[in-house]
Amino acid sequence: MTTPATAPPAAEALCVEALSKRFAGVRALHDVHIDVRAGEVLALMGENGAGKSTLLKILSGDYQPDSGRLVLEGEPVVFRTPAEAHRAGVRIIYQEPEIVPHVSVAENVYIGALPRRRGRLLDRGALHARVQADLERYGFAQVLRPDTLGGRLSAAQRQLVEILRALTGNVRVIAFDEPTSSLSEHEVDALFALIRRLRDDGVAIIYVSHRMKEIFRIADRVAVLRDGRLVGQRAVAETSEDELVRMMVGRDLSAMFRRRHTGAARDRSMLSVRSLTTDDVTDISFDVRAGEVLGLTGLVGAGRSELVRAVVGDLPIRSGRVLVDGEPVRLRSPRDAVRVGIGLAPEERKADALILERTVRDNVSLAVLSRLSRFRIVRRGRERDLVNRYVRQLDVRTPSVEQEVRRLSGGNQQKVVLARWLARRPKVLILDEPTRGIDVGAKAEIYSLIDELAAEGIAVLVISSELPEILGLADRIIVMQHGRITGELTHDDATEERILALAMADQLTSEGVIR
Amino acid sequence: SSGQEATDNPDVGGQKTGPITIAYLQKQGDQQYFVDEAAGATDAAKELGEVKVSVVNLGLDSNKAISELDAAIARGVDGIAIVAPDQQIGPQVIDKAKQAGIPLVASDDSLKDGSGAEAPFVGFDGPSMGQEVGKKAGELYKQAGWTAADTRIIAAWKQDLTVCTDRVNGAKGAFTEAAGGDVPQIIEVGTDNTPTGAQDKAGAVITANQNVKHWVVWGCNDENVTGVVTALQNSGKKPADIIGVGLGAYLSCKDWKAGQQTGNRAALFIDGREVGASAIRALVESIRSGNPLPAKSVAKTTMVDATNWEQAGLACT
Amino acid sequence: MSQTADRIASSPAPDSPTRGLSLRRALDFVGVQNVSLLIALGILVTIIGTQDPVFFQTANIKTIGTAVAISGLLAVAQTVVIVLGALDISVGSQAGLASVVSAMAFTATSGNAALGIAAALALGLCCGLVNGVVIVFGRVNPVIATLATLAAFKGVAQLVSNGRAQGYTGADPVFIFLSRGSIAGIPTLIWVFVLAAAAVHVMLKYTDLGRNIYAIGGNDNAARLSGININRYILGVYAMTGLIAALAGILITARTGSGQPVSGSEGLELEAITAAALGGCALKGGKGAVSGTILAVLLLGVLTNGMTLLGINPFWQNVAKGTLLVVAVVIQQVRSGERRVGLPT
Amino acid sequence: MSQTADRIASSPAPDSPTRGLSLRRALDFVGVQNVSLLIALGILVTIIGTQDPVFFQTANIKTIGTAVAISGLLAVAQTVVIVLGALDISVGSQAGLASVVSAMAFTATSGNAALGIAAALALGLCCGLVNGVVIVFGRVNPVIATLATLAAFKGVAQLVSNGRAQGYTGADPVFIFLSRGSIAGIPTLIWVFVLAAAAVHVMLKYTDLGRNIYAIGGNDNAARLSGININRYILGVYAMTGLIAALAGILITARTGSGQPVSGSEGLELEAITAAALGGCALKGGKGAVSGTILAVLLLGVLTNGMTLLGINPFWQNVAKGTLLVVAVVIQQVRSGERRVGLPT
Ligand SMILES: Nc1ncnc2c1ncn2[C@@H]1O[C@H](COP(=O)(O)OP(=O)(O)OP(=O)(O)O)[C@@H](O)[C@H]1O
Ligand SMILES: Nc1ncnc2c1ncn2[C@@H]1O[C@H](COP(=O)(O)OP(=O)(O)OP(=O)(O)O)[C@@H](O)[C@H]1O
Ligand SMILES: [Mg+2]
Ligand SMILES: [Mg+2]
Repeated sequence: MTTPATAPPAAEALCVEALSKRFAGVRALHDVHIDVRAGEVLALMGENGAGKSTLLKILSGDYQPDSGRLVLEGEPVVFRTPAEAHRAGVRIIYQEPEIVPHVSVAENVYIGALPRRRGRLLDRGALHARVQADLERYGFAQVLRPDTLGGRLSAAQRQLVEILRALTGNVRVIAFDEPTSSLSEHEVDALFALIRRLRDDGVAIIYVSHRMKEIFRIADRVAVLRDGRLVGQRAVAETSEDELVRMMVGRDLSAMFRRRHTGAARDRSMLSVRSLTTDDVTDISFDVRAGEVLGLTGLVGAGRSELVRAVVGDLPIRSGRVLVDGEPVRLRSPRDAVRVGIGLAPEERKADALILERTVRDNVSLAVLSRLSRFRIVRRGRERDLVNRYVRQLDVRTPSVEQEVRRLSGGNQQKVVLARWLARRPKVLILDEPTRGIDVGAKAEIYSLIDELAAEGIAVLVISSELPEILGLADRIIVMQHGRITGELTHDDATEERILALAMADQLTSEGVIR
Repeated sequence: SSGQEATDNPDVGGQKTGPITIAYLQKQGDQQYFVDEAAGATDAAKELGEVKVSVVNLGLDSNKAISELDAAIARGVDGIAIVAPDQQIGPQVIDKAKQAGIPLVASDDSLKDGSGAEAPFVGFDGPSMGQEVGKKAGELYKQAGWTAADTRIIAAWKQDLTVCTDRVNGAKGAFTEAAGGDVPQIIEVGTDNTPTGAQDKAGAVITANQNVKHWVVWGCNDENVTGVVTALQNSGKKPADIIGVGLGAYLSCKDWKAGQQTGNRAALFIDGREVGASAIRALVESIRSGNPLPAKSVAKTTMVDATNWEQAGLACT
Repeated sequence: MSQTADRIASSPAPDSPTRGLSLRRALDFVGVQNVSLLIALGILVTIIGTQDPVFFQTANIKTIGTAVAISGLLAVAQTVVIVLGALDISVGSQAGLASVVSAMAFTATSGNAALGIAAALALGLCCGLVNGVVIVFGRVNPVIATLATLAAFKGVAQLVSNGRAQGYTGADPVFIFLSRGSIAGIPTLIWVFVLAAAAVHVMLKYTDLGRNIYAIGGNDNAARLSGININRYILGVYAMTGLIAALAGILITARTGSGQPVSGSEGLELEAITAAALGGCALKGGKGAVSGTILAVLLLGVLTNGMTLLGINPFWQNVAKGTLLVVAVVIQQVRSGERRVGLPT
Repeated sequence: MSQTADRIASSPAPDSPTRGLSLRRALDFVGVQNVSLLIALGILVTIIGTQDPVFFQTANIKTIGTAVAISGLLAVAQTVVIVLGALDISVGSQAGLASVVSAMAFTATSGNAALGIAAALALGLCCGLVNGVVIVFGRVNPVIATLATLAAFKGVAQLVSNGRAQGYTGADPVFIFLSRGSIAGIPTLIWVFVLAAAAVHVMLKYTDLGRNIYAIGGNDNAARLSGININRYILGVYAMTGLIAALAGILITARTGSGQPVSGSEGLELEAITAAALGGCALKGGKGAVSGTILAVLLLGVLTNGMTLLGINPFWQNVAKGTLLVVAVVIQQVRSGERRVGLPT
């Protein structure tokens, strides 16, 4: 379906010239010049709020620039709507997948370009066949079925649909906005195989990510944004992680992150799960002890999210017990969990965590309102102080705490979710993909924050598909596959290889995707 | 204030010269009959001169009736004519008008105050309208020489409207007298007072009584009767086997005007214009002269059919 | 993934890939949503039928069909609007206006039925476009926009007709055919309803237009970003609704033999929405089907007919109607067995 | 109308962030949303006032106040329901049922007003809880659930009253005080409305209860996972709505002097929803405020009163009402200047 662009390689496929964009109170982009050649991968990096997604949204015709212009294969172009950009062969894979819940994966992929028979009659056969072919070609056939309903997909599956959607029809330029933030290593491999294939077809590729490793694996050049300005471009061959970090953050990040918490009082188990079985997971047992960070990892669909949602009483439990601080508890709802001191920062921030139309203040104070109020009247002063404290501590980039959360950049939205739970100060904190879409600087901050929490004696359970993160952060690591725990490793004897071995206890396919 | 103290204005404020404004508060102001009534009122006002009538549609909303009454009083109208959505609000209406010292006539539906004394009334007498209908139906039934055994009567009306219930009961009584002998079984059909509603409800009843040969139909208004008659004819009954006696005549007349064979044999023509006009005349007369309002002026109704509806002055749109 | 498969299979979801094919086909055909409506309908029919066998006579079946035809048309149109994620509360007064205009045009052209009908349809189209324009370009929320036009259209109908029933179509062959005629023994009214419904069903289920409507209702961002011209669809759907409302108005004229400005069309909007919602449309959009709506329309029609047949007092009929609505939906939910948290959709 | 819009547009948008602090404060207080309603109200008042100065007489002002009191109460309750992300279409028939019951209890207790009122309130609470239970535990979508109870409650009201207005409360001091009394020169009706509205406003804006209602309406998943017991809130909100509806019913009894099963409460649901939506509630939940709703209620009240005052033909009134609704919202949107794609919320 990807017809190779006929332009000779090394020709500028797309030039961004003097692009500027303001939002109320924020300068998202300022006089940005960037160009991408056909058949190359340009990595776009920058802190949260640097302007990456805004740039991409302008490329897709979703936002209109205040000034500057786009030149596509030598022709100046203006995209008034996403449709125009789409027709011109410019595709964006958005940071937050947009999925239609009540229609099939197939229709989600070909939305807006559904194959027809005579008249306007839909050709379901062709549709199904095409999608099946796409899935096979890109190696997603095992994780995605054409007839599953959009609403039933996991984070990873949604991301894959978003990617497939962007590949329909004639593609000249394609931009990925943090595509791997909800993928685990093996989808990432498949994705990179896909990107290389596109590149070889002569497609110009823009790749936005906060993950250094990936940049060096896939990109040819790197362009770095800071506060809406282009601070520089480098050939990947001629740069280093440290340089890029310096360019992004404007200062040196003294060695990424070092675990400080000693894991004192390790013997006291704050959260104990005993042979827990639900619709999704089978016979799960583990402890999270006061002052330790337990890592929970596995491949997409291992059932980690469902596991923790069951633990906090949000999904029904078939059998098994949960103990908090030694006390057996019966958690019928997240409310019970919050009451006994368990907080869950869910994986899907838009769907499950954020109230997008409300302000940062409303979102941060949500879990502590009753504590903040006397005679049920919320004490505004205290609320504002509290919120400001955590907004500052997490360095949330927002003009004010009265800004609507939907206007924040992806990473800053994630920080708001974390702030909510820090404000609540639970005994047990469960973080599902906590650094999803968070920039290097902020990541370091969040790691040391988790570290501090542990040092203060809070029991932290971190779900992550990012192995370096797990390896750096966790005292112990448990690995899941197909809803079962396949092994446990201590911080010291854990390595990426060992984790992967456990994560894929059973066989792999050639593309490295689970069967 | 507790709201109880009665500001003792004289019942009717002496003679008044100069321009007069009268509020005409009507229930179901969008029904054809009341539209005619409003037209009659404004025409009468024109010919009297210096009289302005403001018409208000109350729908079926008693609460709105009170609100609009307040509003009328607040803007100091000289007289009020009201068709109450529900006669039970009579006491409130009459008290308010008394306290404000504004002459009030009850139009179409009579109103009593707390002590049961009737307010001046202009219009038709509900039960007697029903009786007219029942009487005519009875006569036609007798002429037709049908027997109670092979005949059924359909009475269709919106059963939570008191005035409707009164009319229908009136019809029942009169029919029994006029028809003499034993009376056919009466099937009561609850409708929403619309032609389509009546048709749909009647449809079920008709199929439930298919072996019935002859049908007599009456109801609260022309909408009901014509609706039921249409349903009967749609189910294959011959117009000759149907005796439909309408109330209002503004829909029945359409068949006659078109010279159609129809089960709408006759209808009681109640002239809304007539009522509207006399209400205004009465009010203005009393306001100008200072004489009290006539206690009861019952407008005349005429039973019309395909032959004589035009003479009766019925304008068929 | 095997986990997923098992889970889905264990839940009664129809799209389970591992279900027995034949059963699955059957379900896909009926739509799981509709099964519960069919059950409710079945129970109801048995109760009424056993009470009074007359219920099953063709004559009565026809009565039910003709009785639901008009509100059914509006319910079908409403289904599309709701799937799009909007609502049209003005359908009733659109029908009223169309009814008056059809009769007046008919009279004005000294008895040309075709012209009368054409005029009404044209007008319906305009009314629908007015709604669409107000919503798309006036940026007025659909509910409030159509609440507004509900009042406005009614006012216009009353103004042009001066509040009086207009004209007389009871002698015209075309209108007589519409109201009393029948083809192959089936009343014309029912034909009109069935054909319109079938057309909309095909549009919604088998054309890309329909699928895009589902996409817009399900996630308008996704739709917009993949290049669907949402505004055009909104205008189109409201125009279609206006057209169907006009058709309903014409049927009202035919049945009553005259153009009714208000009587006969007032309150139809709630009936239509009730049927659509009962038929399984999610009011936040993206979910629903014509088949479900039609079942709901039948359910309500059978109930009304049956209760009148059994001579149940109209006050009880209200209570019964309310109860049935709840019961029917509860059956659906019990079958889908979702968790009892939050607002059901 | 257009030039009105122009006037608004051309006048510098007062909520531009670059404006002076004091003005900002003032605006935060009024709420941007409401500014356009105030503008519309202002224009309307000037037009009517200049046509007929009687409009400004205290007597007339009071009339407006008392006229909107009842529908206003329901609109305020509806606001909370809508912010929660639900809808209550049964408020009208709840009020009707309460009205009948208050009058019958009053008569049964041979004239004990307190008992009559208590009975009605208790009943209202139950009706509300019925709605809540059907929705939360029956898993029935709020719209269809309350469409069902709309019919059911109405039926019950007609049954207990046999469809006739009940009793006579016009001689009882308490009811007279409610309908015609006044405190500090302000009619009791208005007091009841204002106090109820104020209470709800405080609840919604300043208590954690209210804030959680916004959260649930905004994203119920987020609310649930943050430890809010959504079900309890749904039950609570519907119970409160039932209570307020009963209050409205009692006022209807007081004003009409008798218990009205249907007349006086029919159609109130649409009025309430109209006011709430016009007042800026987003029907998908999470957005809205009592202040806006009250402004909308006033706007509609003034319009009705003014048009009757100017003796405008009732048919034109419908058209005017529709137009005003649209214009008022269009002003809002022109000012907010969002881009014109998709369905407005
Ligand atoms: N619709 C909007 N309204 C107001 N401000 C906005 C809007 N969208 C983005 N912004 C602001 O513009 C700046 C750039 O946002 P953008 O989403 O481009 O950041 P980003 O580089 O994608 O960050 P991240 O890595 O967290 O996704 C941020 O400060 C953000 O708050
Ligand atoms: N609502 C749902 N209905 C059906 N299947 C689901 C649903 N949500 C998730 N799944 C599937 O259940 C499995 C577990 O999903 P889940 O996202 O919890 O796995 P995970 O280990 O958290 O992976 P991820 O890294 O994507 O979070 C996945 O195969 C997913 O596709
Ligand atoms: Mg971004
Ligand atoms: Mg997960």
